[in-house]
Amino acid sequence: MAVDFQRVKPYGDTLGDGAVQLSFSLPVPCGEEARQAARQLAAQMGLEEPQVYHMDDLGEGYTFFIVYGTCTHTVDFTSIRVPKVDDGGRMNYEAINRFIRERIGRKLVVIGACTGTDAHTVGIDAIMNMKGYDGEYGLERYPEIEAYNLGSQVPNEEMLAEAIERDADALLVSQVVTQKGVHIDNLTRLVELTEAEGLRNRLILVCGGPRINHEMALELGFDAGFGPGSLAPDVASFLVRELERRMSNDTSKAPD
Amino acid sequence: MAVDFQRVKPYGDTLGDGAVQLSFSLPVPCGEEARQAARQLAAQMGLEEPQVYHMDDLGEGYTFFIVYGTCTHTVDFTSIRVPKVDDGGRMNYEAINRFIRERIGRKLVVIGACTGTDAHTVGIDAIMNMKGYDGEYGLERYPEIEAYNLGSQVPNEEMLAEAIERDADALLVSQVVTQKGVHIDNLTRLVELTEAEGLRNRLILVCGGPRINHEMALELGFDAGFGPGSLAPDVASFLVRELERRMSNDTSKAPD
Amino acid sequence: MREKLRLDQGQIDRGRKAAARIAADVNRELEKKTTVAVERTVLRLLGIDGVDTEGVPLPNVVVDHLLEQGRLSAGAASWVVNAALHENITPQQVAERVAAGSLSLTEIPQVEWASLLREGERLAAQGLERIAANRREREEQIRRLGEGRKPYLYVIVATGDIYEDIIQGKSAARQGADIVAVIRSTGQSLIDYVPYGATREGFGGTYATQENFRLMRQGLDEVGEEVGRYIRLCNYCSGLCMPEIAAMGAMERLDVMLNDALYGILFRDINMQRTLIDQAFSRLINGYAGIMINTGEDNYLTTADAVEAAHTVLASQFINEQFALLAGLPPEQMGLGHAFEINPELEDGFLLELAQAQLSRQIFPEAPLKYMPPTKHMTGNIFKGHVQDAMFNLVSILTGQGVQLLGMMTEAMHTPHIHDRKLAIENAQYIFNNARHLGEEIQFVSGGRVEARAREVLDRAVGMLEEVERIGLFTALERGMLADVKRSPTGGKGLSGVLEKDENYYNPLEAELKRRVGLDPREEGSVHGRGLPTR
Amino acid sequence: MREKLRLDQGQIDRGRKAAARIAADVNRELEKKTTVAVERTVLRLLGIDGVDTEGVPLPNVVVDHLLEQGRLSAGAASWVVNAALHENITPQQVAERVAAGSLSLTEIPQVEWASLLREGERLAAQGLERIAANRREREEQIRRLGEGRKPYLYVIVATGDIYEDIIQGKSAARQGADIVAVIRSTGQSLIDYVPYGATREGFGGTYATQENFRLMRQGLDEVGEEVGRYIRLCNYCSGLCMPEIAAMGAMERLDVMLNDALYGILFRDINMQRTLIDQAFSRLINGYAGIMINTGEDNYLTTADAVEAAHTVLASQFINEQFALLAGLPPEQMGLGHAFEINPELEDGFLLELAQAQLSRQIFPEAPLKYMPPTKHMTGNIFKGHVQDAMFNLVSILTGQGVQLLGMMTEAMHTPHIHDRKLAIENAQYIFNNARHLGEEIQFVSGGRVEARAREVLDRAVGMLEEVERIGLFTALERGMLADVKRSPTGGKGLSGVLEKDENYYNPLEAELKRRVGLDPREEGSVHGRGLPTR
Ligand code: B12
Ligand code: B12
Ligand SMILES: Cc1ncc(COP(=O)(O)O)c(C=O)c1O
Ligand SMILES: Cc1ncc(COP(=O)(O)O)c(C=O)c1O
Repeated sequence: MAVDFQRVKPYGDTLGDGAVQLSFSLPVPCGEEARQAARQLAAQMGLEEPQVYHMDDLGEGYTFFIVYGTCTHTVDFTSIRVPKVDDGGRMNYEAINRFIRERIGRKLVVIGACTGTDAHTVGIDAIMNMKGYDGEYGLERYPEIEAYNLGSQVPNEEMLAEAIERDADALLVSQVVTQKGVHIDNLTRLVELTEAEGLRNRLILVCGGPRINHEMALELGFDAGFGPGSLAPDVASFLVRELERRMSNDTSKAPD
Repeated sequence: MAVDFQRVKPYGDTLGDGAVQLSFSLPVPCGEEARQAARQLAAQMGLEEPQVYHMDDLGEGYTFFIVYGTCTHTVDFTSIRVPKVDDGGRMNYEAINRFIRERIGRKLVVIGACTGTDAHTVGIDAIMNMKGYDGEYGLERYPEIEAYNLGSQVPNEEMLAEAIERDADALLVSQVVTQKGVHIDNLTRLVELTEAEGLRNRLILVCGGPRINHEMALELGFDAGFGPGSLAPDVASFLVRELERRMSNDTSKAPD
Repeated sequence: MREKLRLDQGQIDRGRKAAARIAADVNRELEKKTTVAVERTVLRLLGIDGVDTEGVPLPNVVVDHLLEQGRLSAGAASWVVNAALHENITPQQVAERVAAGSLSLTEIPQVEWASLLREGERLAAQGLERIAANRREREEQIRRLGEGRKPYLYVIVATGDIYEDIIQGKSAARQGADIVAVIRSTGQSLIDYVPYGATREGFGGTYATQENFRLMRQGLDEVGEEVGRYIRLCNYCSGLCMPEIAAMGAMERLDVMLNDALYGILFRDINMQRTLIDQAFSRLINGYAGIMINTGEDNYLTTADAVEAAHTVLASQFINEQFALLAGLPPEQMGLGHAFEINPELEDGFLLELAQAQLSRQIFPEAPLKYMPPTKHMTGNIFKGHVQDAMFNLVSILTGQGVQLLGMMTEAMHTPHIHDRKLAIENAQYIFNNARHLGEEIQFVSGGRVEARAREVLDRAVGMLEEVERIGLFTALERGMLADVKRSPTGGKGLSGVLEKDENYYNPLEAELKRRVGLDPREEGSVHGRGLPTR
Repeated sequence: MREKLRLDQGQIDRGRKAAARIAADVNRELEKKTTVAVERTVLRLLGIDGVDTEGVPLPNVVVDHLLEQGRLSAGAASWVVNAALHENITPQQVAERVAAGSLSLTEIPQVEWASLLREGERLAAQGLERIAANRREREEQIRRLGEGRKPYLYVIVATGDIYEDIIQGKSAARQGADIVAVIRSTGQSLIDYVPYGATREGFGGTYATQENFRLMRQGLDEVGEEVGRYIRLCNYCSGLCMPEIAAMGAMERLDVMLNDALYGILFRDINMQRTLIDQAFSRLINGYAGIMINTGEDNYLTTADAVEAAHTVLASQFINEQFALLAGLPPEQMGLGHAFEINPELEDGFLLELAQAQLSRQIFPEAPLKYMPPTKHMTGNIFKGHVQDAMFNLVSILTGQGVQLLGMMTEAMHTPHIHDRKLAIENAQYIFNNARHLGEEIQFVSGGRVEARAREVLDRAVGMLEEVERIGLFTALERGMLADVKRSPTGGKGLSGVLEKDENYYNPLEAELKRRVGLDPREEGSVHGRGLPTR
């Protein structure tokens, strides 16, 4: 019963059984034809012997299904590589402050906000607020960081204006509402704005939220992305390392 | 927002959004790579933007996932035809008994059992027992039906012997345990046995159970299959019509 | 049977008295002011609707026009009624001409004051008659069709597209929902006008517009007939347009409105004067329209911890009660809010939830309490979430709540999908039915954990209320005593929309509404006594 | 605090007394008989194991050999010990030679009776020493590692393949399970031998074999060390091989065994004499081994309605209690069963479930009651099912059950998948923790629905027991008084395996076990008095 990691399949109670549970609704009236439609859909998804274990009339010509089936697809687990935030090893509160004193030589200026129409501040507060979250102080508490939390529903333009005014090193953007991709639009616009202002290289752009991950952040043109469970030291470790890296690139350019 | 019934897709809150929920486990250790594996699997199933909303370590190198995604497959609902038991219109208790008196002219002999190692008698009892189920009398109550319920864990051979002994018209087989396809094997063997005994044409073979449906019963060589929620009149309506049909075929053959 | 917890009635009376003083003090202070939203509401009730060529709602056009000329403080009605009389046209036509630039309200000669008063009264009565008719229609439908039992099953729809919302709402009604709330698009609460027409492009919700109200009302009436149960419609009477939405809801026969005295201040950073003036007028309308309000105490627990901040919920309920009474809204329409938000990992957390729910029940015996589900501690684990929602449902049936805002297993991911609602309704129906009379069968051990917790929460709430009473609500808000957020009387959004009334300020709607709900405007000084509901 | 329901102690005493008489009468009647399974068990405890070239277990080979010759009624031990002494070989070697056909037990000259007794006693003591050592080892591990709190979280594994079962069982332990039960393959209960060796091909469960027991025990010991909690192992001591499985379980340190006095008769159509004799011997072993038994009252409710048949559950608990006492099994090892099987659509069904659970709790205060989850009314709707399971968990923590057989949301579809168990454990952990002391905080209203229901069930159970006492258990079974199924004393499977004992019947294990558990065989006549546990 050794697992073949090149051909990994879902598991219920027997290796390779492919057991998968599905639920969804279809815009078709409840009945045997609806059940068959659900089975066909599951079959197209690559499930063998799809069983509709539950079917319920939602009214208005809609039907809900709970389906189990046997997945035929496999995944090559050995080839998976996940991009991770390069924080050069997560440091703690003291180490980060020491790093800034010793390797940056001045205070870091960080501006955070929940942008657009988003008013979910709990996430950005968790990273920034003095009192912190889950046992970790927020950035406002760090003696070597000047942290400004602009709060909720901050327009991208205002955030950028604030960044210019305070000569910020980094912007921390929180996006929680993701319906109809509103966070993608909003984050993309911030990158475009910074580029238009010629500030993209001067600013470290970081985003976070329950549906954000690092890979996606990179794709959107950010320098890093943080998902659920992130804490201030994760973010700060990345920031200081990234800033040091950029500073050393600058000095190497200086002689030219 | 008219539904295109030739291209039906799952529905969450916007027509065509394809919203589907999945859950499954993979035999890989919990972590970001596992999350990625789950996403890849969902992608292979035709889900766009698969989101792993929950991931849990099951220990022993196994991980559980709850995933949502956007299904890209569609089903042509207009082309679905589901085979249904041809009971010529379901009759009620009185009508069935009258039908037998008037069109069959003798009592029907029916033998039921839960076969193989299966001991789940509640289903077959629901169809056969005097007191009935869900407000419908069972076959034992029908004056024009001689019904014998052999109970649980009856070997196929024993059931067949009983059928010969009583010159039965129909066998009603219940199969509830389906693990490792044990019901398929068991039902198939009964058909083979009746064929070997040259009795296939003399007997109406009916099966039932929570995982049985008519289509599958036909595939296995039965005359009908009944799933969850079936009641005695459903079965009896089918039996008497089928018997009448066979009788008239016989008489039409008689002249030769 | 209701008095499952032995509480100190003296403490309850103290809390109520403190809240009554807090509310009365605020009202006295703000009585002299009006807001652009109130004025726009008056115009809507006088019959003004529609948008100009740029899409700006006519009530805004007219009010902005008066504001520009510094003449709004006399009350928009005085100018519009004057113009209507003078030109012999309807208020709607007045607004259209203002929009077209063909009429300047302040330049029209003033008609006789007495005839202006008479016309204002007539127009107000006409506007209010539509609302009264809706109220009668609601009562008639409920008599004819019947309604769900309490706790009402309350679900939200939030597709962003009113036409999808209608499908989802009707489907929900068929599944068993008693109240359907259309959630607003993110950000609407901070725009200083109400969008116009049917809309299909909201985020996390659908714009509240009068046409959307009408469409949804129509859909729910249809399905109500079919399922043989009156289906209530709910929206958000909150934000910078609070009283306008009240008026629109009253005109389209909404049945329930989210409406909180402090929510906008604390959670949307709307200026406190603006919110408090707007809430008073909006509640006057809601009260008259027979609309149940739902207050937003649950919001305290989305940022603060539900165990530590439990008393703030109770304190806010007391305050909301008193502001409602001052606005003439009766206890039977007070859907005071609270929420099941204690961390599910807490040992005996369920006991604390029970204590809180029972406490609210006993302190506000006539209010149809609105109980909010777990949200903060819902995760991507939909299975566990479904069980959290079941426990929430159990507390509700055990303690006799009025309105059950159903929890959704997908709370941590998206606004509800069509089947999420089905499963949530099924969950509540199962628990409510299966444990229907459990509340009558159990008593809490005297001196036990549940009782001790209830007393503790009550004591802390009373302490807080008395402190706020001492320093006044404005100062309390400045010091961050509520929800840990500090707000200044002159900060926040919408302050520019607050105006001192002229001494000849004219608002025929307010006067007529107060008369009709039995709030004699001249008696308002004596609220302290009346603040305490007779029991 | 436990006495949440006021019950009539007189009625409880009457029920217990009737059950004591029922059990004693049966025992007196069956004392003179033995069964092939008992004899095979004796051989196993004397050290005989393994299979012949055809795969037939050696205990079966030897017993069949004696049966053929009509000499089993003297007790298998007398022949085997005689042969061992005479040939100077071990019982195992005796069996091997019988299997090879090189030894015919009845043809060997008889050794002196006194030395046979001595050798029998020695071998019995040796066999029992292994069991005693296991019991000490269990106690030692629990002392060292600790164990879960009650209600224990009990889950099943049932893959059909012992190696998959081990993975699933270890995973379950890591998730939080306290007891792992390996479900047997369908049909095993009706085969008259115990399969041999590790098996990988069961349906709906995995064959119970001694090697499978050993492998699983090893797996759970490993994971128990890692998670720092002793993990109990459970199997089925039921069916035609009931006492053999008890012996095998005792030898492999199982901790819990499904074991019911009447289950085989009613639900597997096993001959009543056969089952009742087998159960007595199996309980003697379980009692001595420190194994908790779990009775099968839940089965009454899989065919009958849980509301109507509630009293049959209680009646059976009383009977199981008395048969257990007669076999020397102490109350702390009596996992008397009951189940949460009321139709979830029933209004106030939850109140009835509560009444029943609390009733069992108060009547059997020392028993670690085993509470079974909803099964019959579980459907393909896994979400609703998960909530039904939550309500079941709530009743358990409210009423202080001992062993919680966790409900699975997939009950209506398959034996549990690896994550079904995880979700079930999570469900129970949440409810147990979140409502931990709720039971201490509530009292049932006197004269209310819950109390009335409990009294009704008790009265009906007592009525039924007194009726059975009057006519005798055999006649009651013949008349279908239990579970609505009629069984005749000479019908059913396995009757041919029941034998009258010779007057010189010899069973050194029974004698030694009785001595060790403090049941003096000669005193057995006086059970009526002892049937009532001292409280
Ligand atoms: C609390 C809450 C609210 C509160 C917010 C209060 C406040 N001051 O924040 C209130 C009640 C106001 C609210 C309102 C609404 N909400 Co809301 N809300 C929630 C809720 C219950 C919890 C969110 C939360 O606080 N999580 C806890 C924090 C700590 O987690 P987090 O945000 O993920 O943050 C962590 C990481 O993601 C990361 N992180 C987050 N941001 C950042 C930023 C950076 C730079 C970094 C490095 C890291 C980082 O670090 C944090 C700590 O680990 C969720 C449901 C849920 N259970 O998740 C819905 C939810 C987010 N809300 C939702 C919606 C739709 C709304 C509304 C739009 C509904 C409406 N139309 O009225 C409104 C409008 C608000 C608005 N304009 O945005 C939806 C979003 C759906 C979607 N995916 O688009 C959810 C999922 C609920 C639902 N099922 O509908 N909400
Ligand atoms: C009750 C029950 C039992 C009882 C059975 C008592 C009895 N006398 O029947 C007991 C406790 C004995 C039992 C034991 C076992 N059970 Co069982 N049991 C169930 C349970 C809870 C309900 C089944 C039931 O009674 N349904 C009600 C009836 C009315 O429905 P029905 O059978 O579908 O019948 C209807 C239709 O299907 C149709 N129908 C059925 N048969 C026929 C026949 C004909 C001819 C026609 C026309 C129609 C028809 O009409 C009926 C009325 O509408 C299910 C779980 C569940 N909730 O479904 C598990 C379940 C069926 N059991 C299961 C298992 C594995 C077992 C065991 C094998 C476990 C074990 N290893 O010990 C044992 C062994 C039993 C054996 N040898 O077969 C599994 C089967 C898994 C699978 N798919 O293979 C289930 C699904 C539970 C689970 N999740 O593990 N079980
Ligand atoms: C009283 C009240 N109003 C309004 C809202 C809705 O939020 P928004 O202000 O974004 O419309 C809520 C949300 O819970 C609320 O409680
Ligand atoms: C006491 C008892 N024994 C055994 C079983 C298992 O059934 P089987 O007899 O098929 O092994 C059960 C099932 O619930 C039971 O309760």
